[in-house]
Amino acid sequence: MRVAVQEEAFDLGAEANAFAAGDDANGAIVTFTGVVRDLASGDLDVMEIEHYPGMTERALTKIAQEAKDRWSLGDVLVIHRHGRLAAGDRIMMVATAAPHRKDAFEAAEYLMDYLKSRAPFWKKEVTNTGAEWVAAKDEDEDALTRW
Amino acid sequence: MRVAVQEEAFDLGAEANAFAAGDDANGAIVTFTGVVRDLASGDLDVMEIEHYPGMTERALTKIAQEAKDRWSLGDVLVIHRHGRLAAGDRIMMVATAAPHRKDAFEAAEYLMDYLKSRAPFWKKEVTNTGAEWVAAKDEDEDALTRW
Amino acid sequence: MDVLYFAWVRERIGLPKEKVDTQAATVNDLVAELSAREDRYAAAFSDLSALRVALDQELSDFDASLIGVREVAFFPPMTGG
Amino acid sequence: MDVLYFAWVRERIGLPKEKVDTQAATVNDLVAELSAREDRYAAAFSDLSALRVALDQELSDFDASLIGVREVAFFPPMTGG
Repeated sequence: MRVAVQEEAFDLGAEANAFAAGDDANGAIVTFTGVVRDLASGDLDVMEIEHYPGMTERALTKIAQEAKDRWSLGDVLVIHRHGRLAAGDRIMMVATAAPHRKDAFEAAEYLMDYLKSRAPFWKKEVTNTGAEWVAAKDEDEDALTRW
Repeated sequence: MRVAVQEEAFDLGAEANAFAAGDDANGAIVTFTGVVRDLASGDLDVMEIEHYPGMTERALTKIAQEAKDRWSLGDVLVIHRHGRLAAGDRIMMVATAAPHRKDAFEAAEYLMDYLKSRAPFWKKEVTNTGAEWVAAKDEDEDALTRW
Repeated sequence: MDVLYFAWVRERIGLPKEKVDTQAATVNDLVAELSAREDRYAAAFSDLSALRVALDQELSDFDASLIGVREVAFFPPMTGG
Repeated sequence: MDVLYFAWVRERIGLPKEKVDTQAATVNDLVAELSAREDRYAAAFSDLSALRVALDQELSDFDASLIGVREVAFFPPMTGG
């Protein structure tokens, strides 16, 4: 299990290959990667991601551990960036390895749902007309009721 | 959308990076990778995968197209190998790119569920005591009722 | 008509593909015709619930018509992924 | 006690962190104390349903006790991922 909170970019392919190179008892590997979307208006200059150093690592580790306790998983990876990102940049990724695909998929979705609403990150969109904090979506909070 | 049926190994990391390099309207990228598991007994020599050339490509393309029709997806990738594989080798991968994570996850699970039971591949496990065709699991057929 | 066999069906019948001259109207008729030929066919087709059939590379059913069909394939349930 | 602010709470109050000497028994008491200080606090805390609180880096509630707590953080709902 690895949790990384970092400003630097990460290489999705290198991370996926390294993660999948583990234990051959795991027949199923799922990755989820979040990418900074350009706004509908197409004028996103930068996405700023603020976080709460200390609590962030603690919250992500707790979420990853809960996933490991709940599903039969061989391994879990969580990487989340903070700082300034541009459209197309990769914000974060999670990966799960499991003997069976259902566990790998469910655990990855669980990680994402909790990470969205329970890890202390805040996004701000900076455009040529100003800067705005991204509002939390009710649907993200509602997603937790599934688990 | 790309569907590949091939004997050669594929590079998960390179495929994931190339796939994720597309359109920045897609905020969510999901990959699933299937790995040849070693048997509990630990004596798998080789996994042989037979397929039905012609029908395989057709079936995978149909499944991928159905996923695109059903969810809001930017892109879909399906790669499936045939021939002889060893424990730890990557058998197949699917990838989905979507504006929203729910679509990317659901479509990837749909692809996997249909690919398991509707694409003409057959696995045979060769061990030091003989060779045996892998039996289809009821749970794989049952998984289709979800969709 | 081309008839193809895959996985253990291929092994039990002993060949991957053959040309069959038949007037069979449905897949079931073709199965009966082949099973009457030799024991290895009868053995392969003894439990149709363990088999799947594709007509011209599309999954189909044993009661489907063979009119216009050029390629029939018999195989066990698929185990890809 | 260290009090931290993040995102628009930080911007509205105008600082990321401060030391607060307080006898407040609960988070709600602390919020009332801070809000009474200056308008910028009152503005930031005007709608608690739009805020979250963490005590010693664990998510908590506004009616939680502050006994033994060294670090309180206020922030809007999280938007990671």
